[in-house]
Amino acid sequence: MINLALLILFLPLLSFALQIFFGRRFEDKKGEWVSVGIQFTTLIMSLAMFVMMISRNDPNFSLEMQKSWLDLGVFKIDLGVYIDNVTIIMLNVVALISSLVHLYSTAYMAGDVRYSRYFGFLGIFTFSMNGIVLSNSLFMIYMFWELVGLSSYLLIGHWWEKKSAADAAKKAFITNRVGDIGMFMGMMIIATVLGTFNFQLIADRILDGTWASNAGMLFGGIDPHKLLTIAGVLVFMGAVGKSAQFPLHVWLPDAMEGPTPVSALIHAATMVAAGVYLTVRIFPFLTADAMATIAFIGGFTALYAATIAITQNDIKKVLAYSTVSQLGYMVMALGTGAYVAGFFHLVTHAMFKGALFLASGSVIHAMHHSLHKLDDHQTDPQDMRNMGGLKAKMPITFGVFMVTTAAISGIPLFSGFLSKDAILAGTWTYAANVHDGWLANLHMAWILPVFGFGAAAITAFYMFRLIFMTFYGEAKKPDIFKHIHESPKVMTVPLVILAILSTFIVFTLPSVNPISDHGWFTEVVQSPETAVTTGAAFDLEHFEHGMHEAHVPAMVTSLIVAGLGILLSVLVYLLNKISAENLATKLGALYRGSLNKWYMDEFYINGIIRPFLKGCDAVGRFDLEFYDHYLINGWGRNTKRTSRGVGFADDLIVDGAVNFSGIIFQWLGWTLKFIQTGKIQNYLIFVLIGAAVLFAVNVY
Amino acid sequence: MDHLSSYLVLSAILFSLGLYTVVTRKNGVAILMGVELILNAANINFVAFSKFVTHTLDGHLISVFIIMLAAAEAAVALAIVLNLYNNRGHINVDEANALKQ
Amino acid sequence: MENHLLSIVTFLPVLGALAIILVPKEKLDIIRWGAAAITGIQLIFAIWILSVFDFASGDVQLVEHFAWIPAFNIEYFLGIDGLSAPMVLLTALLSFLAVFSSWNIDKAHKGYFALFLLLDAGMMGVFTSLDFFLFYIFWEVMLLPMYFLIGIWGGPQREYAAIKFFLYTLFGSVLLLLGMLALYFLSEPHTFNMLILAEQSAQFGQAILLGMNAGKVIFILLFVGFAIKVPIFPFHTWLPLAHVEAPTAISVILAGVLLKMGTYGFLRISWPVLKEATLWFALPLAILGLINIIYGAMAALAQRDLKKMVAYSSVSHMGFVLLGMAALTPAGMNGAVFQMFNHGTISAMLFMLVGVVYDRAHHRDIEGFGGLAKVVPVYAGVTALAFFAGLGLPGFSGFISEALTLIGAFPVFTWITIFATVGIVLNAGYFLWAYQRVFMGELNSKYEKLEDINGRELFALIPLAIITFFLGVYPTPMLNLMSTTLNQLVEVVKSAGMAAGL
Amino acid sequence: MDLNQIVADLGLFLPEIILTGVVLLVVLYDLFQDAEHSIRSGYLAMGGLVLTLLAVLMQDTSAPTGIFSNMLAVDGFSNFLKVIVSIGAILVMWMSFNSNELKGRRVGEYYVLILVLTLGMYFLVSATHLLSIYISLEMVSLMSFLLSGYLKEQMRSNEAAIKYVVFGAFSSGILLYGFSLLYGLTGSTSIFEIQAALAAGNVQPALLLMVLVMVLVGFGYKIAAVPFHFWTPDVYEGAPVPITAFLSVAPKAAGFAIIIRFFNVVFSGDGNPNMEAWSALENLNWQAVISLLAILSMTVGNVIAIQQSNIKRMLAYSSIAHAGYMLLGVVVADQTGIAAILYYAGVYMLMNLGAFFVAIHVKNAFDTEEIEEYKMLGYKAPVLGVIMTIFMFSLTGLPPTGGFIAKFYIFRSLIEYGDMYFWLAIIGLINGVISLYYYMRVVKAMYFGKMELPERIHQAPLNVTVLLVILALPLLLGWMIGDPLSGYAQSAVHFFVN
Repeated sequence: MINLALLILFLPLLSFALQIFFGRRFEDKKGEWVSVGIQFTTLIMSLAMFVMMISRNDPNFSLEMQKSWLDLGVFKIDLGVYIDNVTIIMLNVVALISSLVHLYSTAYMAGDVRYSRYFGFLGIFTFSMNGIVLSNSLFMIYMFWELVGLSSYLLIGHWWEKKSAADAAKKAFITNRVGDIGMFMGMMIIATVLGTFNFQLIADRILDGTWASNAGMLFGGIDPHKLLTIAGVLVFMGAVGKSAQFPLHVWLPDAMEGPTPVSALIHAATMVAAGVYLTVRIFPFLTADAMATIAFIGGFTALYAATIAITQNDIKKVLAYSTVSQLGYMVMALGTGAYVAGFFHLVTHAMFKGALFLASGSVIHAMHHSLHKLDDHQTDPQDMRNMGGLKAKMPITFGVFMVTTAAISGIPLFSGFLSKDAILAGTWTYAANVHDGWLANLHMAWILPVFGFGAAAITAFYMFRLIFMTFYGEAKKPDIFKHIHESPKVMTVPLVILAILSTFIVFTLPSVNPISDHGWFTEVVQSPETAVTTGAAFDLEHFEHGMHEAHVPAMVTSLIVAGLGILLSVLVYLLNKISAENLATKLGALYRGSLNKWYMDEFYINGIIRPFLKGCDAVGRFDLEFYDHYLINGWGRNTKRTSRGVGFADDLIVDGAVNFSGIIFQWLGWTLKFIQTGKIQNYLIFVLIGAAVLFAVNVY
Repeated sequence: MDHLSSYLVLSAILFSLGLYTVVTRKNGVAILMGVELILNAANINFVAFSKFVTHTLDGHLISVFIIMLAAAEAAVALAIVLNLYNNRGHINVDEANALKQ
Repeated sequence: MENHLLSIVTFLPVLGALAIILVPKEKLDIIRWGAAAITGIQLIFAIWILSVFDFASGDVQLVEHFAWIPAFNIEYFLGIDGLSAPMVLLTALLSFLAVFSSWNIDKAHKGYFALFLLLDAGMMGVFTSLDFFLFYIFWEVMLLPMYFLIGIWGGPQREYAAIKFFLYTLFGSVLLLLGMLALYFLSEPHTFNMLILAEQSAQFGQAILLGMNAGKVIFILLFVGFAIKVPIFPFHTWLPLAHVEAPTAISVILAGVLLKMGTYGFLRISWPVLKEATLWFALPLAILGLINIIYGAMAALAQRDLKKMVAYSSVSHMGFVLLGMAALTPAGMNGAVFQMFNHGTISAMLFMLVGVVYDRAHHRDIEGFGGLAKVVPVYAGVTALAFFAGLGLPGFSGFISEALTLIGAFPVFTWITIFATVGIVLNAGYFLWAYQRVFMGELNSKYEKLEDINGRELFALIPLAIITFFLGVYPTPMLNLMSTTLNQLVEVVKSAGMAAGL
Repeated sequence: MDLNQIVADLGLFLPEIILTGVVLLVVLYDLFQDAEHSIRSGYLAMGGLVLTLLAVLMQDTSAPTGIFSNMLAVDGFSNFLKVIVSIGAILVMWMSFNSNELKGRRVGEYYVLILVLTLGMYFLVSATHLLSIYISLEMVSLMSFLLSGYLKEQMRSNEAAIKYVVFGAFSSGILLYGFSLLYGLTGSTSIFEIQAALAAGNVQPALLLMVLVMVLVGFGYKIAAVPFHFWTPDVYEGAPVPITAFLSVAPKAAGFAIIIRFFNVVFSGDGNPNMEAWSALENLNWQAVISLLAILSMTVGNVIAIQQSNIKRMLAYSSIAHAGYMLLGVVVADQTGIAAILYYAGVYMLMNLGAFFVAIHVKNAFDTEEIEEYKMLGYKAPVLGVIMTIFMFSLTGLPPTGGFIAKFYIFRSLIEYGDMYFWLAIIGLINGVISLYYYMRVVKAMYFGKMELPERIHQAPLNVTVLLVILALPLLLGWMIGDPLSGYAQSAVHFFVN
């Protein structure tokens, strides 16, 4: 099984190497199918692992293999593979989406300038993503973490001729790095205290008291529990960056500058979920405070991003904010201790959001072709205000859109309903039962369900808004509409597959109850034992019991809020009973805030980046123009100025190199030159004075 | 006048006069005369010390040599001053400042 | 022959320089290929040295030791250990590759290559000598060719840059000399032998110099000497200028090898010989390391000149070395030396790449390009690789060494390390920003006909890229090479501190 | 003191006798030469000097002795300096053969003067008696006056001579006055007896200090230490270049010799400079005075040298700074310090004469003394350029040249005393850095700047090249191969003590 996992890990790297070194030569000769083939091979392998897992049906299954990578004697880092059921499911998700995106891209990207390279980059992405999934230690996960960052950079910037794309790529990388340094700090704390990066060992050593006894060596004897909170939150910072949680979410919407299949693969289904996956991995050693922080950030992000999604007109931007929002859900779930629910939502979201993006790609593809036919390079093919009525022309795409929108909105019979419901139940339970962590201490735990249900309502609203604007109503640009066609099979087949995978039954088998998430998934994935023995938020049994109790009220409430959202959407965008414009003017500031993403980008640019760059400029200038120039060379220049007046040795100083010797020497030299009058008798007097001074100095 | 101190005072006066002459006179020959004064001040010292302190002839001996060397020095110096006169038409040392920077 | 490997590897370039002087200046190819051959042979010898080097031993090996100027107990003492072995390899490697970056030197070739080889010998000597006096001689000898190489073959402000470099370093050198002499006279019997000096470390801490603890005074003297080479803020202002004005190959050597000599000096002399003072000054050094990291990165962000940006990035990267060294933990120490090696290879690549575009476009203004990836895809690819290596992406060696220094420094200088991690973000910032402005966006129509990187340039770059990548994936060989020695070093310094009650 | 003793002493006086003979021979020979061929007298003088040098080298100094009633000492120390000044004189004669300034003159007497000057220095380095010191000092001075004014019809040379005379006479007058006081204070004229008297005490420190300062005026002028240096730039500029070179090297070395001998004997605690544990006179801290002099000399010399644009003047001023470095060795005044000075003197002779020689040749070939106009010399005359570069590096004190080793020895002797002279060493070394600046200007002019490759490469005449190589090669290699000069200097720190 380890070997299988290693094959899954490294095959995409092979694809990358082949495409980078030989891809160009085979661009016209179906070279891309090598990559597609490799990807599907890994999918088959993953499925094999999946089948084994199902047949084993052991929630505690785990396998670990590690090799020494870096050994300094007293300090060492091992790299290794850790496989449990979560890993296997995640591998399947990655392999599946990646394969489908590969397939889809053969049509979507056809004729692109850097076609082979695109597939190469998909390869290195898949490799790095698998690396994250298989990592058994924080250090290794960090390495692959950065590598997915790299692939994300490369793919977002695929069309780097556009400044916006290049900007977005850079922004994504750097924003992620901000999160990463937090993660790195957390790692350093853990490594310092425990001497290991390995997930299992960390948990073990926290459990056996090593943490408590060693923690005092940092920050001058800090409380071990507090340090663990800090470490946990810091590592989670990495997830904040990668999973686009507030306040580091700003890169994800911009990342939509990349090709749409990339958005589906990286910025919806897999990479952005890596943050959630990381949180899953560190879940056992999160303290109550850390979890409260995580839950709060997740919940806030869920609601916050949803409010922005309402007003976006770019089809991909809506989906991007929706992704941020859904990731917030997952994070919030993990923070509330609803481990299974969080991971479950990750998987279901990967399916329906992948499908949504690919479907939107299908729409954009069609728009693009139509515009191409019209020779129109002005109109934005992604703007929903240019669409409308596409239902008739693109039935398959529309169908997929409907299914997946239902899933994301939490409508029964679809997968999203199950997972979202579980999360909401989790927040409900948390609010009701929590007795530690700062949210509880501040009596603010109730805010999490508010976030959750609020976001659920808004999600339903904007997703249907998207559907209505795109597929219903009149075609807003008839001449464009005329040339719209359904996308080719290689594109629609993946769509349909993913739509199917967005139904409830896929996850509940062998049970077929559409409103309960019991099934194979809950069989194989179970919440791990926490390593934090003191001050845990609540005990596990208690929590599961609470979940069970909260299940029904949460479900009902969520159905109601989703229904309200849909209803409003229908009224505004389908039936036009309420004018969107009127609503916008009435809401005024709120509307503008949402449209402008609550001015977060502006805040970053004007509040942080610009001042910082100015600071850098100041440093750069200080260094060369002030420090070096004045303090080190300046003496010389001053002398130059004075000496112009005096009118001597000008050429010498203009010569440039004097500026080191300093004004004192210059001045001294000048004075001494003055003494050297050429008159012998002056000299003699100076000698006498000199002798007298020598005498005087030594007498006293 | 048979105290050592009288000789020393005399020599000190001579020395000072010599210094003064050397420093103030512009005429090359006069400056050389100032030098002679300094040398003779030393001579007086040597002879006086010889007579009053050591009671040997060492000092006398030295002063004889000094007189001799002073003559040699004067010869050289005058030759050079003469040369200066040949070149410039005067022996004003003060104006010899072509080498000023 | 094995007994004299170090002498051979050190003095081979001197012979080469003499040989090149004898070649008639019209025979350009003989001169170039001769230089390449000599440095190539030197590289082979360096590899040979590593092949006979015993990785398991932390002691000095391949020793050549005999009296030289007996009156002052000056010895001809060469030897390498895990600290110097990587540097020997680095020097030989970069010297060899830099010859190929020197191909388009356009005047006085003979002088150039002769001086270049002398420089090579000087650098090699610094890393192989174990007698302080000998070390100092090589340290200074290397200055002279550098002065000419910058001053004659450099950019428009070359003369200023050369004299500034020279004065700066000479100023440091004289303090170094003072420190060296003070050590000599405090040792008993008087010696320049670094190993014996290290053994007598305790007595330097007790002696008094200038009314202060002699160890500390000497430490400061040596510090200034070494710090100027590193360069450590505030002694760094020669660096941007010298780098910018120097011809490509010399920038490569400057960044790749010369800067390492400063930190090497610390680890070779200050650390083992002045153990107590080292512990005493560890915190200020770490702070300076932090300043280097942040200040260098911020200055790099502000630059419009590509080469200046890379130069400041060196300031930033060397800050990590300093931080790791100051921490005196195995991870920090190994990370620091590994970073020295990695910065050598990576910054060499960066400077070579800057040289490539400068040769074609005749300017280095970051804003003056745009969209170059379209016309020079291979160059853009290699540059991307080098930039990502520079910003510390996992998979490249720089990541490991930076991570190690930070991890090593963290337990000791927690807050400093926390601030230092900000440097990681800033590094990404200036590299990516520069990359975007140069290679991405609309193609600047001026450069539609820009030639892509050629075979010779690639030949110099690819070995470096491979090494960077290889060590990024599998750092063990290099770490094995140095860890025994460095762990010992940490051990002795720490235990000396323990003994002194620090 | 009987005649037998005098005759016996004559054996140890052989080099001086030979030199005197050479002087007479050259004078006579020159009578029979016409102006055109007077250069032959020069060849003869040089030959004689080589002979004298051999005699000096063959002299056995293992047992230091005083000759002529201890008027003069024959010991390793004086022997070493005799070798230095002789070699200096020989080299300067060689330079003079190539000098354009002297072309077309009657030069027989020029060489004679150099010979007599050398003889004077022979005496000076071995003088151990107030009288012999004064006489030899005057001998050196008088010859220097004449030589610096040798270009009679040239205003500058003339002016140099007159200033030199006035300054010299003035200084030696003060010296003499100091001597007379010393004689009065101690009642004796032999430096050994003076020491004994001083060590016995009873001398007022202030008075002694005054004597010291007066003596320093006389000696300081000889070595051109600040503030007794004022004559230097004018004389160095006005004198013929070979003489400038000579004055900046040989009389300076001889001046140091007498300072060392005089101070180390007269003002020492036990009067024996050969002892390891040497100590200064208790109630007179003359080392502080010398330190001050050293600091002033180094700094002022460097600072003014920076301003110079004429290479001769630059070298002249820098020679003041070099005197400062050597004075640092006097401050230490122990065996290593003196050995360091001797070594420095030797190395300085090579490099300074070399630099002057290049300057002379450049003046001959390219008619310039301005540093700026050395432009592209490195390409126009590659050999000359490389050699000049070596000299400049050596003068700066950069490895791998002898100049570095010389400075190294000096500073080494300072730092040996730990705290005592550490600041002095720092000041000295910083001054070394400053000197880099002006020496490098020459190198910069020769190599840097816009390169226009010359059509024709200038080739210096063979004898010039040979001489330059003879000067440069030991600088570059000498110290690497066992450093014979260092051994010689150390063995030479061996004084005659009565």
